[in-house]
Amino acid sequence: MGFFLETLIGGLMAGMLYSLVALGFVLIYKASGVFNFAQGSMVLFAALAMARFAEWLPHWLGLDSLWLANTIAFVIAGALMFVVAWLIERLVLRYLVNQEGATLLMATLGIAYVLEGIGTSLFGNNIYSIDVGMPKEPVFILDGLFEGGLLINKEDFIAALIAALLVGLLALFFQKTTTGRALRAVADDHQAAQSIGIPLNRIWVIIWFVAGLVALVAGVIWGSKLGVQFSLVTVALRGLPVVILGGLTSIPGAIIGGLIIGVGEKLSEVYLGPMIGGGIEIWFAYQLALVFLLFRPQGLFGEKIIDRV
Amino acid sequence: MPEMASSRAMDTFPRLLFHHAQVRGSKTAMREKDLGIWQSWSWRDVAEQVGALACGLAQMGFKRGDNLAIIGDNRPRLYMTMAAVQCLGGVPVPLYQDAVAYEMLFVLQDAGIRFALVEDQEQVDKLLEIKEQLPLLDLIAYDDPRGMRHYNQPSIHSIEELMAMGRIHHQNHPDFLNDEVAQGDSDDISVMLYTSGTTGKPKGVCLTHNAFISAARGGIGFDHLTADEDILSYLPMAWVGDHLFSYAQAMYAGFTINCPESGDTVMTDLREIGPTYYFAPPRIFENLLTQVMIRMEDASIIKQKLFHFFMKVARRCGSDVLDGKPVPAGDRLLYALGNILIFAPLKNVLGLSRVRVAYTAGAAIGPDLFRFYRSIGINLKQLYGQTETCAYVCLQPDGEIKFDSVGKPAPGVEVKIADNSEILVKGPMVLKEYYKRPDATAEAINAEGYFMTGDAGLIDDEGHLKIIDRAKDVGKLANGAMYAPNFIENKLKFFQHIKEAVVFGDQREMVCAFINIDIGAVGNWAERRGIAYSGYTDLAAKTEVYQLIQDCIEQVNGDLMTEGALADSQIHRFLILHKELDPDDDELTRTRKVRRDFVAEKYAVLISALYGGKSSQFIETAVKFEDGRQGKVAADLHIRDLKTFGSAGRAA
Amino acid sequence: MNHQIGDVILDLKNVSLAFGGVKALTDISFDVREHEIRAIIGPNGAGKSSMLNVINGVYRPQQGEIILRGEHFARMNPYKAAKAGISRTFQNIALFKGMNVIDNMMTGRNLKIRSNLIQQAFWWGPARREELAHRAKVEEVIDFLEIQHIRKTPVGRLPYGLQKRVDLGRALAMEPSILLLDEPMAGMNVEEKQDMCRFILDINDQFGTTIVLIEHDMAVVMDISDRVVVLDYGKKIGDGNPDEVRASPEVISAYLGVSH
Amino acid sequence: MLYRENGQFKTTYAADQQIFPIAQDRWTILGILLIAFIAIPLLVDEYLFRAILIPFLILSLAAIGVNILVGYCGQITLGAGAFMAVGAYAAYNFHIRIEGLPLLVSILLGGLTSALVGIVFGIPSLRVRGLYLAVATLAAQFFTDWVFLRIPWFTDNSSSGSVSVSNLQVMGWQIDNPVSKYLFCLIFLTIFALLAKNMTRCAIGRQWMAIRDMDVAAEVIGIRPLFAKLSAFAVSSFFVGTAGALWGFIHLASWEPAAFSVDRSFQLLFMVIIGGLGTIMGSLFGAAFIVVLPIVLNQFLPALGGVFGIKISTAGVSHAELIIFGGLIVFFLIKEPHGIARLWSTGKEKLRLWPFPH
Repeated sequence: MGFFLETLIGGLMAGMLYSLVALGFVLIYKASGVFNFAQGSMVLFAALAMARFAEWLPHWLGLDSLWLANTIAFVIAGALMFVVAWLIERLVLRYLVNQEGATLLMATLGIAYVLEGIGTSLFGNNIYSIDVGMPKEPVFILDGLFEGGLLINKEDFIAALIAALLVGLLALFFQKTTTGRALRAVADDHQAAQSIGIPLNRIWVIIWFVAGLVALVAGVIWGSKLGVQFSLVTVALRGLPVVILGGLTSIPGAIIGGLIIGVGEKLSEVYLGPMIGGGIEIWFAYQLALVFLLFRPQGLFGEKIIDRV
Repeated sequence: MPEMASSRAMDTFPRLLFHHAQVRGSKTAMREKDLGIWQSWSWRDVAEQVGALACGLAQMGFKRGDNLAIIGDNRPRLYMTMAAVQCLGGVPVPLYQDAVAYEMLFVLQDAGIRFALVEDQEQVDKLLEIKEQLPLLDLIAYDDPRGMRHYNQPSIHSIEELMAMGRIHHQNHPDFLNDEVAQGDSDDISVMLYTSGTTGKPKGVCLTHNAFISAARGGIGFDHLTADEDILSYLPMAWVGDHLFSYAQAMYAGFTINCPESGDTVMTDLREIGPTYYFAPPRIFENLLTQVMIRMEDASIIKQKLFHFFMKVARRCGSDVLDGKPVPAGDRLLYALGNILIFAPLKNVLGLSRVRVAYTAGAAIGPDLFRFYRSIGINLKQLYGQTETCAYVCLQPDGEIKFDSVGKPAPGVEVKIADNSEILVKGPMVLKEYYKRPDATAEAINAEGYFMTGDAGLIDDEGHLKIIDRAKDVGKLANGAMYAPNFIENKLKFFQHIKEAVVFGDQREMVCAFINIDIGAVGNWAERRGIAYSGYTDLAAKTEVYQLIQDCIEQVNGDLMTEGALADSQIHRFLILHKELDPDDDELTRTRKVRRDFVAEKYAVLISALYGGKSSQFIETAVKFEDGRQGKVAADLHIRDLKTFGSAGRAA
Repeated sequence: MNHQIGDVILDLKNVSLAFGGVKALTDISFDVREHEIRAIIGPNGAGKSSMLNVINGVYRPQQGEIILRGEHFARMNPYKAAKAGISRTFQNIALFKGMNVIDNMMTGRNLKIRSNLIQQAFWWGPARREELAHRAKVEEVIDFLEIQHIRKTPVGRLPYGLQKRVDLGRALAMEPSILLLDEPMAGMNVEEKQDMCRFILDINDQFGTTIVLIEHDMAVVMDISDRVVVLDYGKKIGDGNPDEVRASPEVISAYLGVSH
Repeated sequence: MLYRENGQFKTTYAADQQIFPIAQDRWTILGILLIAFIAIPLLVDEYLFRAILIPFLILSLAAIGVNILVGYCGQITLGAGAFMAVGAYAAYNFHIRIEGLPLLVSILLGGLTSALVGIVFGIPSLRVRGLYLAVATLAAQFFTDWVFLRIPWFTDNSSSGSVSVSNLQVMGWQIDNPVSKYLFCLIFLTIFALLAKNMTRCAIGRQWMAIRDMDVAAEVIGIRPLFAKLSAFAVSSFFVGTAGALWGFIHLASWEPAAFSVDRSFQLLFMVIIGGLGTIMGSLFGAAFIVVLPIVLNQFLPALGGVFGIKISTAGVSHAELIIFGGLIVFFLIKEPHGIARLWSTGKEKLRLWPFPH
């Protein structure tokens, strides 16, 4: 029982991170109908920027505060993500309005290559570390309830907390602020949004920037766990089953989908994996999402598609 | 169907038909674009169906000497009916298919029509509309069954029914058809074509087998045509030109006629077929060229440069290359390059790639227009003829093309110019008579057996005939100078922006003109200059357009100055009409010739304004729309004075 | 051969349809006789299109049944309907945008295709013969609808009126016994409407096709249809020949009295 | 400009419906085939065969398969690489487990196996549409990645995880040098392209396109989405699987699962989008573009750097390659979303109308 709970909690925490990545997808899809395959590359790009600036700044400015260096690096990386968002809107999106989904998807793959190319050219392509001072040691909790307590990774716990916080903030942003409501208007109906005078282009920049920030946070968390390296790109691929499970257009869907996938992955890896050779978590997540889709083609929280003729 | 003894002379069309069915039975005689592909009939098919039709008609009571009206677009079955009627010694009478019922009435009554074969429901309806006035009419057969299910009148039959009847008839009387064909004589009337009636009532021109076969033989020999030609048959069957080219010559030489799918698709069908032998009135060549120029204006700058550069080369040496005359090696090379880059593609897009011989006739063709086609390598030639001469009097021989002549007398034709400059013609192709009009016949054929064409012309030193005008239209100005209105009008119409022109001046002190602008060309011109307009009337009244037309006319004035006797015919004043002259309003004939007197009468107020020195005139005119509704067009027309030239070239 | 109006061929009994909580059709019954032109009219949102969608199985009614030539169906599906000879056109033209006119119409011949995938891949005997035979059939429809000049044009490039005609052509290519027309004249000019009317009457007359028609233009409906059903807010409020319907007070107050 | 279509009229539907109705096109294709079959084997050196021509041919075949599914039937797939893998490994297993099975049969059986797997993974398409489906196809990708990596039976218990084939021959024809490999693949491509073209112009192709363009209308005229979609999956996977078998057997000779990773899937999708959705010709264009571009960049960039006196490192070249490649893709999508095939057909149309612009 204890082991099961441990796995479950581990899954939930990992799932929170998936939710974060999925959120990036959902934001962009909602606002611009783009299925953003470059999300992974954005994570890599942001993480690279963060890691390298945190490394360079102390040399350039003679800083000795790790915290300050990290903060400035984070701000710079955030600013970079804004530039990226602006360039993407400027150079790509505005020319592809009203194109088909597949075309847009391809375009984001193109963007992904460009981002990867530029990121590695500017910041190098080795493994870098991000040290934001997250505690690495595991802790035991609830040892009153279970024999030996539950082993929880503190780092994961904090990461999950941060992710949850960010998700909450975004939800508030969308519900309570004017910009947020404007964003939702765009998501619901491009033409309607245009007709009430919201400049679509600016909305897109904002939304890609927000997605960029989400990517930055995800990049920092993942980077500090696993090191910043090229394989961060695949983080996006792990976020995908989450979005289709939760529904492409639903923020709550992204959160709950992330949790389900996180838990499902961990449980299957632990209980099913050994039976059939291990390493199954990626495809298991996808199969899980797929089975779900067969029953609810629009995902858990997606909008129901009605055929009008 | 009938097994003709090939030894018989091929001196009637039915005999020619069965001859082809024997010697080239499987070769394609007719095609029609239908249901998306070119449906084909071999000579054998045609002979069989003609036989069946003939027997069917006989079964329905058709007798030697009867006339049968044919009304419809060019369709194989309609051509076959002509032959079927001829098999029985009857006379086909094709009518203009776009005429309304009451316009057809006269011809149908005059020819005493008992039988009619029409294309479709539309034509059946027309006949039914006037059936009361046609007591003789007792069979209407139709080709296209569409919409005909509920026509239960006993007199209406489908052509399929007729043929089915005929096939049974043929089984019961296997010798009938052969006997009928054998009875035919080359001096029998083979077809009756009604003159368009520019003046007075139409007259039925009776032409014999011999006349058309002679004309066909002469033309085919003259241009070395073979049984492998393809021709697009798209001009009205009632018109003598179509009868000569699509019927008589095809029947004589055994080549293939191709019927377009519909009026809308003629250009596409032309491109697909790519005829080797082509005939079109100048108007069509002109429209084509206008389209070429308009479309080229939208082309990229490089293409335009290329086009104009090579067109210049073509103008310089194209005709000579075509005529096989010596051309400098440099030009020859440039022309060859131009052929790859411009001329050949252009011909391909126009559908004229395969043309070996193309003819134009029916009206004067502008020298620029004529030169354009010849210079890009299309062997376009002019011919001269009339309904009464099977459209066959003069032809331009290869290599002897003069832009202002219609060529030399065709084989077997004798041409003479009378003292009053009228052209007189003698030969086998001259009409036998006007139907039931001995008076008119006597008027048209003089004592020596010459047919009086009514055209004024002259023969130059090299024996080429040059047409000036209708003999009766040649008049005099008040000062006694010669005045040839058509000559002037033609010069005006050679401008792409001018569609029609009517000039006045007979017995008057100066020449004035009505102009119709070409809405396509001028509209495009206006669009490119950002001139907005709402329709013809509006566009025609624009100052800019007036200036454009004024420039054109003043060029003509400059031209006329050099024409000696006609120098006094320069145009002094003009106006642009507020509506297009239209056959539906009786202003033009069905062949689109201006009815000068009618126009003069209808617009008398405008004429008096022109000669009265007014600078504008209000006019309101009733018009008929395509759907038959009536309406009115009104406008305040400007009148402009023009620059004219004295003989020394100074402006007066 | 004359196509006299015959027995009931299609009978709808107590059909009710709802989307979520919204009732689109409430307890509708009416029948269609063989060879007749049957019109369904009603204001916007009256449930006319839903009615057609129920008949050919795009929507599944919660209640009621459809009796087609004596066979009872609780619900249709589009394939069964097509098999049974029901074809239709769409209010918002639903042509296949990536294909030309001929190919759009060829899809209408789909149910009559017998050759299999392998034969088609090799363009082999039966497949080839079939393609050519069906092309000939399609050409007849093209000829019937007088759209020869656009036969190879991609449908996306056609003006609206012609697209409607091609839509009708695709339905006709199925050689249907019952043809459902969803506002065939919507958005057309006078001339196009006249053409369309003529085609509808010709189809009914020449092929004896039973036609169920939704149309907004009252004049047209009263002119060409044999019997009319009137719907309002998903309920049937009138049924009968045009004169009866015109005279019904309920219809007048609900529909005819209101200017549209 | 070079088209002379006057007189090319059609008197039968057979003539009207042939693949290349215009005579000039027929001659062009014949010319290209002659060059491909005769001139190239005589003239081209080994490097080009290995680096460009053979990959081009095989990937073209796969791209045709992907195009059938994505371009013709409108079902986006991100799992094409998986079906190449299935084709390759299935063919391998047939090859080594059935003694004396001819090479051709092994390869085709590989394709068939892939078709069956394709049908299974196509089932979600009946419920799921558009981008959801695209992601669902990734499931196939990751599943097969895992299967061939983790289940030793498929790799004949090879300790390294890689498998290899050798001594390939077809009826005594040794496929051992680049020229023979090239010709072998070329024959495959020619025949398969013809089959694909036939299908797409027949009833089945129209069913696919109908489903793609307007699925409700398609159903209403009696097209069963089940059959249309699954047949598209099957045919597509057959083509892709066959290409996979050729890729393994002919091009690589020994390979690991990574040869058919998700990158391969993306690459194939790029080919059909850049080449042109819904055209057979476009698949070839796309394959050529994607195969040739990196090689050109590889040669060209250092040379360009040299001109400006900059020495570009190998890593630098590969980064720049990524950027340019990505940029070009975006550029293409913006400038010609219908792909190279559209450029081709526009060009052809221009030539037909030359000298007129329209």
